Order: sequence, then structure tokens, then C-alpha cells
Amino acid sequence: MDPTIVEFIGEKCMISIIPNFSNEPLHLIYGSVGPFRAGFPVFVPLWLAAHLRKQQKCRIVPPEWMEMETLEEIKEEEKRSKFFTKMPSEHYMVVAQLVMSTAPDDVPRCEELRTIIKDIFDIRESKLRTSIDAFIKGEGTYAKLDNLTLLEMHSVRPILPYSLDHIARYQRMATASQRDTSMMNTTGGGTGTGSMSNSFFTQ
Amino acid sequence: MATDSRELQDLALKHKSSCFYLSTMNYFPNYYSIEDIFVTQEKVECKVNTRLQRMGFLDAGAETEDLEPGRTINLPLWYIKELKVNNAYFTIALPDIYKNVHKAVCEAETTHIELGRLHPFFYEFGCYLTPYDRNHVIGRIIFETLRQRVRHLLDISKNDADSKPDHRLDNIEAKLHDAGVRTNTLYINWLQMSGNNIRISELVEEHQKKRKRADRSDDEGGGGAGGSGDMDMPTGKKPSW
Amino acid sequence: MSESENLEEALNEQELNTEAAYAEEDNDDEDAEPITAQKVLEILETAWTNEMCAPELLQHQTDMLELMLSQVAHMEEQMKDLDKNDFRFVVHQMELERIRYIMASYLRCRLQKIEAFTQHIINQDATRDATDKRLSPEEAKYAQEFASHVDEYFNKVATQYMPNQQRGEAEQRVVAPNLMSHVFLKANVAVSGVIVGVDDEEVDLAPGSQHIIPYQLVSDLIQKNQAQLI
Amino acid sequence: MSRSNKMFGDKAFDLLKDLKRSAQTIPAFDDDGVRQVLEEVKAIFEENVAQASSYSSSGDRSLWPLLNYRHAALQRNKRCLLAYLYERMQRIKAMRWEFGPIIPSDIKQALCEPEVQFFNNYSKSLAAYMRSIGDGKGIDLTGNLRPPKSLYIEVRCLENYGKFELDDGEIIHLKKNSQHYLPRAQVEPLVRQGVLQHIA
Repeated sequence: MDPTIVEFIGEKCMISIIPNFSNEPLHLIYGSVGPFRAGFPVFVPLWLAAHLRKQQKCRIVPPEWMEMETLEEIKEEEKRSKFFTKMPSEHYMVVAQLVMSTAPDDVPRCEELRTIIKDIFDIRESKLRTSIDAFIKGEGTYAKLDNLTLLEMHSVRPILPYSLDHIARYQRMATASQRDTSMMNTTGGGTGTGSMSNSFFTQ
Repeated sequence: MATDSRELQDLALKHKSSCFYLSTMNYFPNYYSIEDIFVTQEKVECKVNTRLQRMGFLDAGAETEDLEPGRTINLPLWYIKELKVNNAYFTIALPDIYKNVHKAVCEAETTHIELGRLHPFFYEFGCYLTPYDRNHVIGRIIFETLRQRVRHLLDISKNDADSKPDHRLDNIEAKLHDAGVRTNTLYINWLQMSGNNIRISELVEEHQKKRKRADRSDDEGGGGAGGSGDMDMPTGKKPSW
Repeated sequence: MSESENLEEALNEQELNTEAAYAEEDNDDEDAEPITAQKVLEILETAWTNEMCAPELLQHQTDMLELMLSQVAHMEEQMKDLDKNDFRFVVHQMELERIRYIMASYLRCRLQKIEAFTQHIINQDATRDATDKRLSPEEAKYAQEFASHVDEYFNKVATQYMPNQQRGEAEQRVVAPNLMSHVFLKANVAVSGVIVGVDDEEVDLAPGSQHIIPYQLVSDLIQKNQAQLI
Repeated sequence: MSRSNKMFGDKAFDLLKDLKRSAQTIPAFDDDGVRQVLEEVKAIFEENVAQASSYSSSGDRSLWPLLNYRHAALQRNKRCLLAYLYERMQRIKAMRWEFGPIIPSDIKQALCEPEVQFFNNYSKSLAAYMRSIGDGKGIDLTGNLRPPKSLYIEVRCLENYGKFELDDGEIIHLKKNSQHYLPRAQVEPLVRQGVLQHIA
């Protein structure tokens, strides 16, 4: 699952736009959108908003949280808290990235916002690394990851799950050999090519 | 042995067959795993316990027909692992590399160890030796070592992606490192919005490069089998399936 | 604008047709609830992410796929006569491409597992009831063909010249997934008493909570849709 | 002295090493190497059968360890050889997805006859499967590779390709260095084949 897929999933988020055209509602499979009335806000999926904006058919209304004061608070809270705080959107990075790259003019203080959102992501990412470290050293193979967003998970994927797979396999192996020293052929983690039957001359 | 198996590590890390639609799965040895075959090619020092008839050919330093008790020989893991741990023929001498890191493991000081230099397949090789270790340290050591080094792996794959870790890492670690670097690259591409273009398929690109090289190197024609001949092979027709 | 209104109506109607189709197919189930195209899409999206994240092949979704493919085909038919630059055409077409991508990516992912674990999957499906098969009928046919192509290749080049296989040897060669692979999980509902460790440690999962955990410990939750992989 | 420099199974192992070492898409099928491995397998097997029968008639167990070793060597040879074929098969499969149903002739030359046969069988089964999806409606799984971002993309033509017909019947002339704005889904295969370059 690479970031383009995370983005694809995040593009389903609904966002408000102000169209400069009017149209009847559209019955998309994913649900109806519209009606569109020029000058009046309407909620559409992010992928549609980005498309219409590129066609200059609308203005994007940035979500409430995309605003300096709110984000400053979130950033401070994130620094203070030991755990991951709940983000205003579970795809905050994707929404920010798409809105700010397709419609920078629709977002007041766009560059500042870009920086602070990146800061928040970085704080959370380094928190993630620290907690991974603690969790692995605490001999865990299971951990709770509440409030972590998909893109943040992606930052340790697949290296984290892969590392845990290996650690768990080596642990199982160590335990198994302790339990039974005289065992044979169970090395190599689950495959072991050896089945020493007596019939090595079948015909 | 070291140089030999180091070459194997380099080879093991070359993943030619990984292409876009095969999201590479985590290493988990199976019958066809080339890497597991590389690991089981490693030699283990064994002491011969009893006369083994007509097996003298396994002893490079002797001319005898039989393998004589008391001799020390190197045997490949693929043979050793088919024997019972407490077989009457050989006693396996465990390599010192695991004992040597024991202290570092106990002190949780493993990140600075050049693991790949100790053994290119430090973990997987250790797995196979675990049952022969009556003190049950090796199993513990490999598991603890990786546990201690994961944070380090996470950090170096994010921060110094460009510096090749050379032989600081064992094969398993180098794969994890590669995966981490790849994640980071994809993320940076995404931030720059450059990850979305459709790209030429890897094999086609490789093939085109090869053809250009061939065209350049021999201008006298005949440039590579079917060189320029199939340049216009896909005709105006849409690729069909 | 009446022409495009008709289009929207027609597209809307199709949702009803879909419901009918579903109700018909499952009419042995006493309370087969009608299903909307939107619901079908949601089910497919979940199946897609689950499939991408699970180490093993999950249950096939032939019914949902067929419903969605009919829906897509029907919409394309309805849109055929529209101007390619018509706002409606563009938006519907964009959505259809998103759906096509999900379906293709989903089936590709399954195909990849089928090719990697062919014999393992075939063996396992042989022990399952008709309703529990992981492979769709088309996939089952493909898996059999693939296995025999590989066999034929191996046989022509090598195995025919080698001594007979021993008992157990075929088994050794079966490639199986690592079910203890770690996955990211999100609980859809409250689940109590999930074993999360080797020493039988148990936790309760709150709805919406997220976890990283070995797949095997939660595979039944995925099956029952109490949790999903992310 | 030299007798143990080459161990049983070394030739089979070299097959794998060479395959991994090769920088090519797929190196030429190592006919000679494979034959040598098969010969070694046969030789080991015959020796074992001969000695095993003398063992069962006399009950003399002194050759048991040797039989054991040879058995392991036989299995090792087999495993290396099959892993060699398995790895090649992975690459041959990848070619179907990347080149399409027709592989460039210079690459095809690296395959042995059963491999060409495998490629054709694989290609046929895959196509049949893709056609059969959804009660015969079909989906091309070799397309739709990335999440779609827009219906149309800007492409530059990298070679003189000729005429290309779009689904709606419109005909486009693809001349080297010309730029076009075309439906993404329809030109994706041409981008994959290196005829077009996706520029925006």
C-alpha cells in the first residue's frame, strides 16, 4: 500500500466547494452529490473537488481545521501528549496536500499551513518511532495504534510489520529449541526440507 | 568462507524478479527460496565421532578411503540439517560469532556491531544452528539482537538512505533497510506530487536500454538478436489480451 | 437539460435493478435484504483493502463483483450517447474509473496470491464446503491450469529425469503464507477477549480502535467483518 | 586432494548463483548446467540403489551414513534445480505482465522450448481468466495499474508509432516527439510499452 493508494482512499473524504455553475444532482454509485448552484457551497468527494478546481469550475472551501490557530493548538497538544491525539480528519495529510496543491489560492496563509501540517506529521512520526522502540523492547508482538492515520502507518510500512515477523519467528525458534533439544529438522522456520524417511531408494 | 558467502549476500539482495504487480512479500523461507538455499550452502565445522566407511572424500586434508574419527571437517548445512541433532557420526562445533556478540547483547549495545561482517546471514544461519546449541544461547541471541537493532534500522533507512550500509547489516536487515528506503522515497515522491505518472514497465525499459547499447556497440549491423528488426513490431493495433 | 435528467433517472433506476438482481440471486435466504449499488461498492472496497493486507487468500466476492460489473456496464451503456465533454459524463466516467481500478487491483492481488500459494490454496479449498471456498469458480479453474502449466514445465525440463518422488516430498514443496505476519487492524465493533499473545494474554477491542497484531490471531474477526485490515 | 574441492550439489548451486548474478532480464537457459545436475542426480541414485540392495541382503549397516549423505545430496540437487526453474518461471511470468502476450525475440531466445510453452500456456490461461471475470464481462488486469487521477493525460510520443484508434473511432497519428492529450485508460498500455511518455 503506497502513498498513492492512501491518497486514493483519502480522496473519498467529502469537502465543501463553491461551484460557479449550476446543475442537477448527480447520482453517483457512491452516493448522490449536488444539486450544484452557482455561488452556493455543496459537499463533494475530494477527487471531484480537485477535478472541478482544475477545470476552474469551483472554489474549494478549506475544512475548518485548515487554519493556523487550530493547527497551532493541535501541534502543542501533540507535543504535550504521550499518546497520539485524534486528528481533525483521518486523512488530514492527504486532504491538506490535495487542497493546497490544487487550490493554493483558495487557502489563506497556504505556505504557513503547509509547514505546520508537516511539523505535526513529523512530531507524530517521531513519536511513532519512539513508541515502536519501547514496544519492541518490551517483548510485544501486539500494540495499540489508536488515532494513527493511514499515511502515518505507511511511514513504518512494511519495515515495522516485517521486523516484527522476523523477531516473532526467531523467538518461536528460540523457545522451541529450549523446549526440545533433541528435536530434528524443525529449523529454518516452518519449512525445513528434511523428512528423513528410511526409504531413500524408492523405486 | 567469508568472502564467498558475502558474495551470496550481495546476490541474495538482488531482486530481479520483483516487478510492479508483485508487491514483494516478507521473507519467509520455502522450498524454492534461493536465499534459504544460499544459507544452507554455508559450511559448519564438525568433529567426526566414529569411522564412516567410504566417506573419506569429505575430508579435504586426508587421503583415506574412510572418514576417520577425531578429524575435523567442514560440512554444508544442507547435509547437517538432515541429521539428528544427537547423531552418532558428528559433533557440530558452533561458530564463535554468536558467542562473541553475547556480551553486547546482554548490555544492549548491539547497534554498532557490523553484523554483516560477522556473518552475511547472521540470523538465518543462526536459526539452523539453534537446535545444536545445548546452552540455548544462539536462539536467544539472534532474537535479542534483531530486537535491539530495529530502531536503528528504522532510523538509518529514513535518515541516511543514500549511504549504502555495505556490510554493516546482515541479509535480513539489509532487506528491511531496502524496504524502509523505498517507503521513504515513495513518501517524498508523493509530497512532491510526482508519484502519479504512469511509467514505462521496468522490463521494457531495461530491454530498450539494452537494445540501444547493442545498436551503439556494433554499428556494422546484426546488432543483437532481432535487434532493430522488431523495433516496429507492435503495429498500429492496440495491444490485445 | 431534459436529456441529461433522463440519464440521471436511468442511472438511478439501475440501483433498483441491482437490488432486484441481488434479491433474486439469494432468494433462498429468507431475509435477503435488498442491496444498493453503494453498499456493494463499500463491500468491495473493504474486500480490496483486506485482501491487500492479509497474508492469505480471503473469501471470494464473486456476487458483489458481478453486481458491480453489471452496474458499470449498464452505466456505460446509458452514457454512450452523451457528449464526452458533458459535465455529467466526465464525473460519472471518473467514478467508474475509480471503481474499475479497485476491482482490477483487488483481483490482481488475489491472482498474485493464487500464483504464489497455488497448491496450498487448492488443497485447502478441497476440504471446504461449497459455500466456504476461497476461490471463485473462475479462479479455481485458473489455479488448476496454472498448477498444471508449472508441473508440465518442471516435468519436461527436470522431474521426468529424476528418481520417483518420495512420500512427503510433494508436501515439502507446497508454498504457504506466513499466517503469523503482522497486520494493521481496525475494529468495526466492540470485540471482547481477543487473544493477542503467545501467553494467551487477552484484550478487548473498542470500536474504531487500531492495532498491529499477528494476522492469525484475528483472521476470524476479518471473516466475520468485526474488524478490517488497514 | 582435489576430490573434495567439488562437493556434491555444487553444480546445482552454481546454476542458482549464475542466475542471480546475471544482470539480464533473463539469462539464457543453462542447458549444459541442468544436464550435468541431472546426471549427478542419476549417478547418486544408482549408487545408492546398488549399495542399498547389498545392505538389505547382508544387513550390514556400515554404509548407512554414506547412503544417508548421498540421499541428502540428491535432495539438495533436486531442490537447487527446481528453485532454478521456479525463479526463471517468476521472471517469465513477469514478462507476460510487462511486455504483453508477445515477447521480444532477443529475449525469447534465452528461453528453452518448455519455457516458451509455459509462457504461451500462462498467457492463454491468464487471458481466458480475465475474459471470464464477472460472468463473461471481463476486466483487463494488466491495465488500471495505478489509482486514476484524471480521465485524460498529456503524453509525448517517443517513436513513430503510426495510427492509433481510440474507442470512439477517432484516429490519432502518433509521430515521434508529437504531444497529445488522450484518455488515460486507453493509452496506458502504450505508456507501459514505452511508445508514449506520460508527462503530466
